[in-house]
Amino acid sequence: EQVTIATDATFPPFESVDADGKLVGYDIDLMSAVCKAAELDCNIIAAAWEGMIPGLTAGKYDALISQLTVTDARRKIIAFSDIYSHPTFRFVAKKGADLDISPDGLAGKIVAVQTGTPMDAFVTKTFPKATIKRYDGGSAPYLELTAGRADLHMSYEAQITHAFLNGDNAEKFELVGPQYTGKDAPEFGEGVAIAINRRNADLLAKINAGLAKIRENGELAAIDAKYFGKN
Amino acid sequence: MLGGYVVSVLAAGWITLSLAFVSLILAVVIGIAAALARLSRSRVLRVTATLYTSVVRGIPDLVMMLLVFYSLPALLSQAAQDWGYDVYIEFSPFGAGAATLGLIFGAYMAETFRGALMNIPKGQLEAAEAYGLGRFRIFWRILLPQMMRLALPGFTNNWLVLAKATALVSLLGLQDVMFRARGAAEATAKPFTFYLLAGGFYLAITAISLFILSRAAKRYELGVKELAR
Amino acid sequence: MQKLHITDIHKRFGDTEVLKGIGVDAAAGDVISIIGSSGSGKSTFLRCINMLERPNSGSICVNGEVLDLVADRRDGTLRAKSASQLQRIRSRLAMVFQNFCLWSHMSVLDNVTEAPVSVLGVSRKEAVERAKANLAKVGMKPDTYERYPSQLSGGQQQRVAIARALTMDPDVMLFDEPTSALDPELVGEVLRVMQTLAEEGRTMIVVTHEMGFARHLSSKVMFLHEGRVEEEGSPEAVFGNPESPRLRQFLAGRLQS
Amino acid sequence: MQKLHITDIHKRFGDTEVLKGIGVDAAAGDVISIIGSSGSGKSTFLRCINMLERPNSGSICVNGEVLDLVADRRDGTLRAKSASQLQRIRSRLAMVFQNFCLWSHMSVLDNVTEAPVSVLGVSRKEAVERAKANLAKVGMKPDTYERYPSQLSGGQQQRVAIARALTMDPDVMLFDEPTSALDPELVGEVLRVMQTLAEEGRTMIVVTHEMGFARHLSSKVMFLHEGRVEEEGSPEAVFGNPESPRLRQFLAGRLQS
Amino acid sequence: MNWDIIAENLGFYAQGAKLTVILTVVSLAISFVVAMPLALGRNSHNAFLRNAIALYTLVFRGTPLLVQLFLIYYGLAQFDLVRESLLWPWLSSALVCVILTFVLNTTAYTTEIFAGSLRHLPVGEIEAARAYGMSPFTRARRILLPAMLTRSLTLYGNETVMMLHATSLASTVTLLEVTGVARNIALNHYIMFEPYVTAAAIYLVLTLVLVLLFQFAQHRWAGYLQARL
Ligand SMILES: Nc1ncnc2c1ncn2[C@@H]1O[C@H](COP(=O)(O)OP(=O)(O)OP(=O)(O)O)[C@@H](O)[C@H]1O
Ligand SMILES: Nc1ncnc2c1ncn2[C@@H]1O[C@H](COP(=O)(O)OP(=O)(O)OP(=O)(O)O)[C@@H](O)[C@H]1O
Ligand SMILES: [Mg+2]
Ligand SMILES: [Mg+2]
Repeated sequence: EQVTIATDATFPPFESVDADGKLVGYDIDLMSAVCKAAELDCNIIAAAWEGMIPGLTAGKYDALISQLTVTDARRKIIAFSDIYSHPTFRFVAKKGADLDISPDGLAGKIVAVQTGTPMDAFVTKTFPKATIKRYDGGSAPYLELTAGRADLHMSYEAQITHAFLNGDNAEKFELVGPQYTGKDAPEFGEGVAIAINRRNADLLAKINAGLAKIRENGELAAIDAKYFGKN
Repeated sequence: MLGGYVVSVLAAGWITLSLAFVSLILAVVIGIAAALARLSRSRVLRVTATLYTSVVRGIPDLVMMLLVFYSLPALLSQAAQDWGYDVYIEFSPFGAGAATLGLIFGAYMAETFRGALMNIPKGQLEAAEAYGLGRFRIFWRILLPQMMRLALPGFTNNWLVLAKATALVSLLGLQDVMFRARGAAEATAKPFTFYLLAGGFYLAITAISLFILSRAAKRYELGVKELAR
Repeated sequence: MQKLHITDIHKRFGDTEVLKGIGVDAAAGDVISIIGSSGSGKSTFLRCINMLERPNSGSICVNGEVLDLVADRRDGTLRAKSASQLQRIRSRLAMVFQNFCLWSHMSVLDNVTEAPVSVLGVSRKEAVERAKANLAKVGMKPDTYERYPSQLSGGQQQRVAIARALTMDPDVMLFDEPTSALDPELVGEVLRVMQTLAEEGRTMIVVTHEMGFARHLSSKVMFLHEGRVEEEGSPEAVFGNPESPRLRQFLAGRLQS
Repeated sequence: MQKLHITDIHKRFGDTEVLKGIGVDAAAGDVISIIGSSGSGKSTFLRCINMLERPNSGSICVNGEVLDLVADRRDGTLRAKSASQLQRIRSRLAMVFQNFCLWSHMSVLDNVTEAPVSVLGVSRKEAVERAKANLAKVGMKPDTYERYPSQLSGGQQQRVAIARALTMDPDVMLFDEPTSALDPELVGEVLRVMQTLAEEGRTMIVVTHEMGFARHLSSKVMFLHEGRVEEEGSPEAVFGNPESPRLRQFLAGRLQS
Repeated sequence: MNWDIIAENLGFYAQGAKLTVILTVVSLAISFVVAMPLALGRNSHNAFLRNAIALYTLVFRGTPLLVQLFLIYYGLAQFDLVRESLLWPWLSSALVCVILTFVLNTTAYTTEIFAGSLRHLPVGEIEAARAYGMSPFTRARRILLPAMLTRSLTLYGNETVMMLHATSLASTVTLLEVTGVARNIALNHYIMFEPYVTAAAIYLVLTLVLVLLFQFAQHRWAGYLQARL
């Protein structure tokens, strides 16, 4: 029986479409490896972010992989596999803006984030004096940054470096502030994992087994190395 | 490399087009039926059709789409389970999308056709009635040709909006032009290129539609006196 | 045999009662002229006969068949119980409208052949033949057959409307001022056509302002005034010896030509 | 003084030439009747006078003012050079259309007061007064003033159209079969109104099928046949002693009333 | 069901509804005024004017509103020239960009609706206006526009409802109107049904208000078009 796995393919380098319309990225490689290891017949499809979690709970998809951070709120409605990576989160801002990353330091500054993400939850709670602007897409905040309508943007560090800090922008913008992880704030969750319908304990077990297997045989490390050059 | 993305965006064109066409046919059929019902003398038909056009136009298409695709199957499955059937109800994105769009735009079409029917000179219909033409015949031979002419501006508008509203179906996982364009925009960090490309695609559809419809208009303007310049 | 038996038609528009109980009886071959001043309800009466206007009360019987009427729940006007009966009866009553009401999207020939083909089931070929014969009867030249109504003069439109009615070959013909837009020469021609029809035994109800027609060709004349039949009778009686003062005034008003 | 001086109007619809060189001269107080069979071009000629139809050639002069015409680049028909001159000239020519052409979105009273207020700049109050007087002249009752044209009988619509033209108080009036939908009594009344207008020195061009009118009230009669003036002259000459065989045939066709 | 979450956020919905109403009313008011002269121009004898307006309506009816908004909001901001211009204080505001886009879009549709009705006015009535010597301006003001507007009521009603729904796109550039509020709740609380149904209810109420307004207008001004089949 085929397992349908949805991903929001607008988040390079984790998941995006290539020129042939094929899904590519860290999560895609990982998911394929897991499926192979667990001997699952997987069909990874691109879906819209808004429809993903409802689609999972409604049973349209069997699993989701999209750099989903594990939080208590999410655990209430969906099940998660074992955590497969611990991303770091950063701010990005104009070079030389000399920002003081503190609740008072960001007072009146405009912070752009993607709606409904851990970063959204984090800045909302931590920097109440900042003006927070929320966007649907992953790239809209960068456009705001270059247009000068926003002072800061927070996202996955890997995504910022991959999707934004290249070419021209690398000269004008830089990563600022500390590297946040789940240990610094509960909003960032415990790490990222694959989401699975809560009723499907069977699939959860299989995916966890697959994850364990690729962790053991070094495939996971190889994927990490391929995308982020670290072990 | 960009070329590949361009191809993949445009390749999704036929999904957009076929979805738009299927929805359009549904919408026209529903629209004509509802327009006739709204103008009929039967109170029940009139009230039902009025309710339909007001309520369906009242709910945003995005919301309608989400409800039909995500919530409705869940509710139906729940109901089925309550009744003791263990079935799982599932709509295909294409089917659900086309049905929803057809239903929504049927309501807009209904208003368009109603306006057109109201603008047909009353005597045209009376002459047909007086000669004992049957209802179907009256509709087919007298009302429809004249309605087509009068409804064309509104019909064109509705069709253009409908063609673009198909993009909503990407929420259900259908990969249409806008969905692919968005994916390509994010993957390449060249949003303007791909949004312009998508815009160009729809513009081409529009230009072709307008060309065809203006041809059709000529056909239905036959016999209409032209105002001297 | 009684071809048409209409009794006691009442019709209100809003608060104003336009018809206050009018009826008419016509046997085969009868030509009944309805005269009366503008706004007296002539067109409305004619339109009630084939239910284009819903009367508030009254009865309609065509060719011995009584049209089943029921009161509408909302406004109390009468409507046909059965759509198919109404259609059948209407197909036996051909009407020429005061403002012609040609179908503007159809050519002259299509206007004339439409109803015979689709209502009576006459073959297209035969309908065209009949249509051409009738168009010729009313003096329409073949080069106008493919024109649209908007490309015709007023009198030509009226003649096409008459041809359209003739081609239905109906039992009863309802004419609403069929010669208003015609020149005297054509009036004469059309009236001759109508005379032939009467001689063939066809029943006609004619609303007209042509006193010549009413006097010489009709078997009975009705004078309507403010929604009532003020006077009726043979043409000789009505024109020769009008009783009501209104009718006398009406007849006195016209110019001698 | 020459009120109207139209010469040599030619008009083609597609390939068919409908007017083949027609002109008319009218002095103040002239009443010119145009008669002719259906389709002979009477309406088209009238519509060319105020440029509703663009002639292919010809000249138009109203009240001594020559309308500047230029040939259109696309189809060669003549059009007015200056829109404002055309408007000025048109505001002096009031027209009653064969099919009335009332503005369907306006009440009877608005139909009549519209042009005086917006074209002549008459005050609303005065326009209403004039309108009511003219509506009364043509026998319209006050209870119809707030109705829409679609709620009027044919004759009532025609009378409103006449009142609309009268209220413009124009130099020249163009009537296209102004009494076609009226009963004999009203015809008499309307013709009396027109007679008064003529006596006041107003110029009228009247397309008519009422030979009575043409004979007794007009100062000149033109008989049109197939786009040409076949015969013209005083009513006595035209009716008493018709020269052309076509005219004789035309006059012989009508019934005596 | 999680209706308590909705209850907690009712204040946001109220603010969202206010913004939705403002966006709709402002866009419609401006476009109504602009579309009338454009509709006359669309049927003008001047070929240049006619084609220029046709091109404008083609482009703005032919491309998705989302793309138009994207290009105007993000696209313009990418040019230094724009950012340094005097207009930047205006163009940097999301509200101004959104209203500008909406006006450009709905004016295109409205122009076509009005122009269509204008083409279908009974020729005789326009001829009568000419014959009485009305200037083009008077003719437009007294005959063409009233007849055009009353005859377009059903079609224009459609367009206003579509505009109301289209305001939901404002949330893509951070303006939190009703749909934006619903989406925020949906994404933050992982529920779909409740927030969107609440949004739908608000839109339904707003739409019904529009529908009633148009029914009133129909009754009041378009009574002369007798609707009856
Ligand atoms: N738009 C048109 N296209 C083609 N032919 C036309 C058009 N309008 C009028 N005609 C033709 O021109 C001729 C003259 O028409 P016109 O309306 O002037 O006649 P008329 O003398 O007023 O007749 P009537 O007494 O019947 O009103 C007719 O044969 C008519 O068919
Ligand atoms: N829809 C309507 N609403 C209100 N009144 C109407 C309506 N239709 C007709 N009437 C009125 O009913 C009366 C009778 O109209 P009808 O058309 O029967 O007159 P008619 O005798 O045919 O007159 P004409 O000789 O002028 O054609 C008129 O006073 C008219 O104004
Ligand atoms: Mg009548
Ligand atoms: Mg004529």
